[in-house]
Amino acid sequence: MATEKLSIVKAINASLRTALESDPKVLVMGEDVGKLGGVFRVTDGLQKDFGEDRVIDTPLAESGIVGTAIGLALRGYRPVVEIQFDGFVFPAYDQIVTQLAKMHARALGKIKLPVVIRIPYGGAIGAVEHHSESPEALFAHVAGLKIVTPSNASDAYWMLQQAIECDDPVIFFEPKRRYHDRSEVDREAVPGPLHAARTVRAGKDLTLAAYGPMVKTCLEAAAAAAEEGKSLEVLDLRSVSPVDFDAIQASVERTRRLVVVHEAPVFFGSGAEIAARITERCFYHLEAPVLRVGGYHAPYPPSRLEDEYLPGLDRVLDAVDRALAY
Amino acid sequence: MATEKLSIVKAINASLRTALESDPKVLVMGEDVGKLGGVFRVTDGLQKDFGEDRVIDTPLAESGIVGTAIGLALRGYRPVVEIQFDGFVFPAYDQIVTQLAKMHARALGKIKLPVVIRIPYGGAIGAVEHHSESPEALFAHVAGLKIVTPSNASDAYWMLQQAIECDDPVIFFEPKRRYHDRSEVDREAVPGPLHAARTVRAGKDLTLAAYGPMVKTCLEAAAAAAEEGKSLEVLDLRSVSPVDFDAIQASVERTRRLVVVHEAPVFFGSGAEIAARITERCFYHLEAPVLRVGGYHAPYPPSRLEDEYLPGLDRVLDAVDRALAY
Amino acid sequence: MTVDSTAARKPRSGKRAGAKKPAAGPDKPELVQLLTPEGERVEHPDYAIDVTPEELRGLYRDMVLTRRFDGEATTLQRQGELGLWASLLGQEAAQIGSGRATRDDDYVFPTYREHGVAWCRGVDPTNLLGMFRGVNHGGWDPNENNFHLYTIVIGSQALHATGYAMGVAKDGADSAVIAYFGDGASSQGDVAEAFTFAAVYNAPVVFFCQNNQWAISEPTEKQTRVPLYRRAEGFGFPGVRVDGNDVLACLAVTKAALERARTGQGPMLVEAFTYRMGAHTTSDDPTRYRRDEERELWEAKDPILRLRRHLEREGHAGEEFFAALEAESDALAKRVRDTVRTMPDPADTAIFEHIYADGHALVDEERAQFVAYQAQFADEESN
Amino acid sequence: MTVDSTAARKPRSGKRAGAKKPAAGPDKPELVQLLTPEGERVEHPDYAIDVTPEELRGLYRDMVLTRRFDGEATTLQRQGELGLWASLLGQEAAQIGSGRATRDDDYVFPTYREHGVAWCRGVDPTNLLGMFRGVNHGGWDPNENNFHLYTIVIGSQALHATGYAMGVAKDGADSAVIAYFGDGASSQGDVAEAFTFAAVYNAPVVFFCQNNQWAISEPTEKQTRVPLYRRAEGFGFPGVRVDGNDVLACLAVTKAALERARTGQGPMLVEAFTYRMGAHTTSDDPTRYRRDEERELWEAKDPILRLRRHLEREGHAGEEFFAALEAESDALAKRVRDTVRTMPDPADTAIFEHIYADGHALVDEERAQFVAYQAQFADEESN
Ligand SMILES: Cc1ncc(C[n+]2csc(CCOP(=O)(O)OP(=O)(O)O)c2C)c(N)n1
Ligand SMILES: Cc1ncc(C[n+]2csc(CCOP(=O)(O)OP(=O)(O)O)c2C)c(N)n1
Ligand SMILES: [Mg+2]
Ligand SMILES: [Mg+2]
Repeated sequence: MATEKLSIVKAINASLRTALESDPKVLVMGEDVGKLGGVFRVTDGLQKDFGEDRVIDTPLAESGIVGTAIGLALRGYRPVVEIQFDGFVFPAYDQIVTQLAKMHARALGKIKLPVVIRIPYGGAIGAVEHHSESPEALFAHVAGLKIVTPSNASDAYWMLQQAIECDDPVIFFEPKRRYHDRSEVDREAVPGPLHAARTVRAGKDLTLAAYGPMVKTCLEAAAAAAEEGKSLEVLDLRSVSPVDFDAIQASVERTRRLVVVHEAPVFFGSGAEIAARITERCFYHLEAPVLRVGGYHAPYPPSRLEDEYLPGLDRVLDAVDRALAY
Repeated sequence: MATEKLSIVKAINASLRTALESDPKVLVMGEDVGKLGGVFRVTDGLQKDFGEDRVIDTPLAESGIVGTAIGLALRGYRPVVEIQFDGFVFPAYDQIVTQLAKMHARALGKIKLPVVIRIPYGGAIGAVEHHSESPEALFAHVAGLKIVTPSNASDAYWMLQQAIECDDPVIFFEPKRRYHDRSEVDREAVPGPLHAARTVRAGKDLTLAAYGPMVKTCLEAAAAAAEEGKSLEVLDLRSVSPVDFDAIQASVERTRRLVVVHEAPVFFGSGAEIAARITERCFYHLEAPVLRVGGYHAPYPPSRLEDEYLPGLDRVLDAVDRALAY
Repeated sequence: MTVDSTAARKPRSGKRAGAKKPAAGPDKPELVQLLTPEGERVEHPDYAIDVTPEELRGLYRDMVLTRRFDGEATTLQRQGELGLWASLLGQEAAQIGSGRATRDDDYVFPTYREHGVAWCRGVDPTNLLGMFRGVNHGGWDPNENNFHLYTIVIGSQALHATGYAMGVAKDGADSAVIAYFGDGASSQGDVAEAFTFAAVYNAPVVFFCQNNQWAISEPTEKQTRVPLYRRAEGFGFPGVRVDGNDVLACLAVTKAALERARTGQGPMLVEAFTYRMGAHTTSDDPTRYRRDEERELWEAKDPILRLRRHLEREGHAGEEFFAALEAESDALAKRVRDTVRTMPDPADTAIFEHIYADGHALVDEERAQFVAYQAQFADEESN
Repeated sequence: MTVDSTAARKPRSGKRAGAKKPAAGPDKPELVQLLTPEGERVEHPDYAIDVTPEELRGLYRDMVLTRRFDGEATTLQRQGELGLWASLLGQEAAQIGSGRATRDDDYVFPTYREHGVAWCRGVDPTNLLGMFRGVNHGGWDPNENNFHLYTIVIGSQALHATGYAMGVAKDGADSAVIAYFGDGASSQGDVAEAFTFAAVYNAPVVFFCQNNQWAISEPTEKQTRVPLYRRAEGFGFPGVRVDGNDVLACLAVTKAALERARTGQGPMLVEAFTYRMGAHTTSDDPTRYRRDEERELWEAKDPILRLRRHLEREGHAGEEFFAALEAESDALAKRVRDTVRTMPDPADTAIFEHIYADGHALVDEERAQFVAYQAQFADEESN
């Protein structure tokens, strides 16, 4: 029986296990990924089964983790690196944007950098500072990186398989607030393309485009809107670099309205790029400007304020109403 | 006589000198800023006149430079930090986005971080890798930072004065390809607001919005377009965080068309934010989608290709034509 | 040091070789100790210290109250009043000893676990709880007690401390600065850069590393293969290892290090060899990665017990003292409980406060939108 | 090490104290030397080496050809054929000695100045010029000669080398890895993190630091107050200082270090004490920050001259050899000139090549737009 109901955590764990089993060059490395199984237990049991040589507890130094992962990739390994929390990726930022992203081009294609960087991201878990951020835009601007983020267990399993198989560096953002959401995973399915968006709810009045943790929020918003007689289409973008603009365009050409939703701050966020490009592609189709719902231009707030800070169902519906009012 | 014709390099040098003279808490620090006067001679002569205690050659470690500048700011100093080239700011990225940007908020306003980070940025100087990048979007997404960039010597002088006086961290991007462009600087003028855009050429058919090195390019494009009978308005945005959206909106409400130009890659660049927000603000005014001209989603290329990579007059005019064709 | 060409071939596997502890012998670190686990006072040639019975009782009181506060916070987390707590259990001596070594005009840069140091600096312990409750990211004015905000990103504060110390030197002041960090943090590039800057500028900063043997689930062997205090020498300043469960030794060594800094002799690294008796934080489950036996070994070296034995042995404190302290602890615990439970949530517009000192147009715009948006619901609710 | 409480008070100002060089004495570093500046062969107890006259001539030839190539590149830059050149003048012995110590299956991670090492690895020198001419960012296949691309961002490659070495160890191979960096780079956090990873995983990597006394305009005192080779010890592996202008010593020490790595004894730091005789790069003007006298002192220690003296003194090479080498140099210089001058510019669509190994929709879209846009002009031009 290939289909199983799994949480995202368990799906990622299973995906790592599959990768470690099927390719001896795959390594898992990061802080506390060994005996502890990671602070979210994503790597639970892997070191026990694959040994300390393949599931590696690293020194506490993110630049070192990514920098040595690059070296390991140059030696023919396929490291899957864990950054413990979103806010701790920045010490590795230089290695990621200056080395990892650019080395393949620097070598005119003669070397490949199949490194996956897993980052649990986003808020709503009641955490202290630095544990709830959504930094995807800070990587999407940089050529040479691919950025994906699953919204459910099946995608978590398959997209990670594909990311590990990919010969390019992939940043794999995991929606930590959804880690324990369970859904069916068919481990014998043939997955679609890694960077394709997916219509997770069809509709005709307006398109909601989201990814990662916000897909569920948008589905809830669409359900609530349906009760008011509004038919919203929900796209799970799945990939932030590249963005599947064709899919968004196709949807917007039908619905004529688009709201983009993400947790990250709106200013210079993914929504800006999507709004700009879709407006260019669908100028005569759009009945309303592309609206964006996301975080404010503020540090992620203390957790007692995160409900106000994060885009929730109401703020999504507010934007939907504003878009429909045009 | 208060007015003098200065290059941007000399204007920044004069501005630093003024700041060092008028406030004993101002420090200049960075790699090679002392005897050498910086690789662009921006700090020429300052160490000689103000001593090694105020114009500080630092160890070769950008995170250390920004991190100790933060500590100095906490002690009451106002450090003006030089990052030698755009591509070398990333080792300091963590200290900038995680500490410098957020510490004032973290302390609920009880401490201030008046740190200026000067970064020569942009291409067209025939340099090797990492010496020609435009990373402003990677900072603009982060709350707590202010980002400005002058396009001429007078702004270079005055905006740096204002940045140093500002109690917030300011990233001061210097258009290195324009370093030796000379223009009048009135050192007794009363400068306008630091974050206000400026209309540098009035026009009525379309607005070109640019900043830093691209202002000159846009002015040249506007002059060329004028010969073809097209009247282009050119805005020097001057500030990337905040962006003076009011000024852009006011212009676009008149011209009804907007092209945003920057050297940085288009994807997730400043143009995306400006296009998204101006489209929202001016939805019924716009006759054409906001078009963007900028770098490609590619590492900055080897210098023999930079003319093809960088937005030049022709690419700006191509976008103008496309916008006017709507 | 030269290559020892007679050394035997060692196994190549990184795993085996890297995991091995360096052999004892000439490398075996000397541990500065002034009080044995049994509470016996011993002397150290380099770190003489004279402490009055009253001071000893003060140190004891500090440790007891800190432990009680810490335990109360753990309880409050379990009760859902705090989102998280990072306990200092076991590290009281390292923190109180070093904290009491500082002068008012010194400046302290802590991690997220320095509750005992905060206590010494005069920060009201309830102020520490805001960030763990989620009402703020740092609830005190750093300049009020020269105690910087807790820094969560590992290692960053070492550079802030160094920069601050550079400023102290520029001012010609004779204060010193102390930067706290853990054994795990020693691997971060920022800490190494702090060492370099401190050395090059001869900054009056003491690096105080609490080696509590663990960085979450990783033992110190995952960070270094030689004792951490030795890291300093290659940067050009001295390092010393002190018994981190010996409050007197921590006091004496930190005092000497601060005095050294104060008198222009530059930075110093103090490694306090101690143990994290509890979980990394309340989110952590140490049974997954370490054995009880280890904890038991360290229990025998308990910092509070050891000073109590000394006080009793020397007749410096009797029943009355301990009973009064117990009552004081209870009162502190009650105050902490009461304060936390009634700690108000911030206004939702606090999201937009203090992002910039001098304002930012976008923040103003978003605040206005937010207020208008929230007002809709208020309207609806009042309808 | 403990605090020396008898030490005299030193001035507080960071400036004065920091600028002072550490006193000689017990700290004075030992310098491994096998060939004096006068060309006399001396022995070192730890680094015995047997080199045949032929090998000696080979080393001499390597250094001469490297210097000639380097000089030619500087000239080509002056003539506008290159945008920039980073000369290795003065560092030939450090590079040839260490480069010749490597085995084919070893892997090298250079900075931007390792032209001599590239030479030893068999990289065609003209391939090095592409990035300085601006036709590419790295013009060779790193795996062809196990010689990685030049890394410009200071210090990054130390981590790549360490990771690569971790992989070598995992493979159970007995190769070693060598990472080059400069005195300035020693301050970067990445280099310290590389030391930590290398030590913890016992990775077979040699850190080869060419201390050429300057990081652009900053003397080594701005990076450290003790000799750099000592940095290693606090990370748990040995460091050694070698006369970087003595090709034999560099060869012997690097060989020993690589052998050590190969046999599972872990990393080692080699500090090659040398001098950057020229400008930092062709963009630099060293007269602004250093005195001619210093250069003159080092001229007397010239690495090539010293080996020539030795060859002559021992009768290992005569007029004929030197004349043939001169001719070979001329031929190399000519080939370099010719190759550079005819080096084709890349196609403009190269902007879009090799950004991703597995493609990226946006790159495809932008390439198509670019091609269509460029075609307009072609159309116009052909009209
Ligand atoms: C840059 C960074 N990476 C990861 C983390 C997550 N994290 C929090 S505490 C910790 C371990 C710290 O160990 P140590 O420095 O020994 O301090 P201790 O917690 O033992 O006091 C880690 C990995 C972090 N806070 N910052
Ligand atoms: C991260 C970074 N910061 C700054 C620079 C600019 N830069 C190039 S070379 C150099 C000095 C390097 O000195 P050193 O490490 O001693 O090597 P050397 O050039 O002397 O061989 C500097 C500051 C850089 N390339 N990378
Ligand atoms: Mg610890
Ligand atoms: Mg150097």
